[in-house]
Amino acid sequence: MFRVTRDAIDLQELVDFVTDPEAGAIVTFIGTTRNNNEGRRVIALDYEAYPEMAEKELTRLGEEAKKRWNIQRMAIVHRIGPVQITEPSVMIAVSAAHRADAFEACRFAIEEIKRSVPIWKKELFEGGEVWIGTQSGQPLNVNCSSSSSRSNSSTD
Amino acid sequence: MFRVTRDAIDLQELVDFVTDPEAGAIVTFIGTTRNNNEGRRVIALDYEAYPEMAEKELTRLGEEAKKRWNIQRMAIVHRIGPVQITEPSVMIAVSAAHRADAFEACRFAIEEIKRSVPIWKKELFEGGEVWIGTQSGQPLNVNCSSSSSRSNSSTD
Amino acid sequence: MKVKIKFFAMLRERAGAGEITKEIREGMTVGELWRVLRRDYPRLAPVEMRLLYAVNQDYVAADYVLKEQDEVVFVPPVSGG
Amino acid sequence: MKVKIKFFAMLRERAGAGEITKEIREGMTVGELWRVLRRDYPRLAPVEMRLLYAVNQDYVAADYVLKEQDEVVFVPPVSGG
Repeated sequence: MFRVTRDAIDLQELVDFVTDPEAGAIVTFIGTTRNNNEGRRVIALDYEAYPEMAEKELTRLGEEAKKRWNIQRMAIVHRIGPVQITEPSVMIAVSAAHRADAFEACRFAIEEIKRSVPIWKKELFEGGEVWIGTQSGQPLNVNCSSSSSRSNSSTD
Repeated sequence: MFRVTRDAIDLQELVDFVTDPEAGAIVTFIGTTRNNNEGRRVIALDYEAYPEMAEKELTRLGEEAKKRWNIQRMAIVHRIGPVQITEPSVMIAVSAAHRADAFEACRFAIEEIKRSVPIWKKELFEGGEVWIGTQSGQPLNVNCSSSSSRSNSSTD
Repeated sequence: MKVKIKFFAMLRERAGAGEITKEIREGMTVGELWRVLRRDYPRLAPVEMRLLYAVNQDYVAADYVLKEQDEVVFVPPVSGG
Repeated sequence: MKVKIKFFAMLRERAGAGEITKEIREGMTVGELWRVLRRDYPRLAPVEMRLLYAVNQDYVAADYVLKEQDEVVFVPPVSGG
């Protein structure tokens, strides 16, 4: 299950999907909107995706994880559109016979999402808004005098 | 929330408990009963606890995790009694501003549970039953000719 | 020949469009197309961040030679998660 | 003086009891109590695994000197999770 959606994400649906009689461990990661980032008071995040390619990249990283670790199943759902403080923007669930594989594959998945999946977030903060960019690059002023493209993030 | 219970564990309850406006990441671990262990076909696990001390030890390890990592909240619920294949025996949820802390503290929690919390599982397998012991020790024959105290486990 | 270009995130806002169709010459690479677009859309010109190129939903190198009906996306630094 | 002893898991099955009260002499350590119990309950005698000692829900060393009404548990290798 590798999906981009405008709806709220249902954790239990992902966990049910990866539940497997051969698995002794399930690890999940949930990214939630944090109320602060680099000293700014965050109001919300607004996610945008290139959805067809994002789902393709999620599927690809899932296949890569299956090659690298002995895992049973993986599910990733990323939400797009506005995501309020404490709400989940992304959920990952991984099942494996043994816990080390589940932890490592789950960590790999979130790092890969942040590295290569075509999804972007705009941070709406008190006083402006800014597109967040995790790849290195020059600042890009957008829509407000104090905004720029930043490499930090108010989810993690 | 550090609890030992005879009831099925509700993942969403743990996640809601650790949800925090200062958190950008939630990592959860779910231990589930696996259908095999060391070549035996597992039918179910049956957990027993010294409940007062188990909850005290869970609370202690939660406090230790808060000292070692920058985390917001932690919840651990361990089920006792029979746990069928694919059912969860333990759930851990950890929230943190940043994902590395949430992953590491969650991993620490499950390792500590397996190391020091007074909970024991008996494996019911095709042909017998065996108490599982993760500390090293001499085999202990219990209740069936082929059983012994083993250091492996059919959850992970 | 024609290619389809989609803009996302900061590039969408700068271009003022989410999707355009563009007539290009045979043999043009995706890197060359980006330089052409920066002339067409002056507000893209100051964009100095490191872009990646995607054609038909796969990352490609700057020297990828475009084909009729390709779907081209210039990928700004991603920030999902 | 009296102490309360609880047995769990394989020790509970071997002792055939979950909880007992035992009269002990003043100054007895928890390690000595275990040796006494192995005489009282012959089925505990073959237990050679590494036990930990807990008194009043905290781990203690073998030389812990027992007090009136202590709750004593001999902790077999744990296997939660």
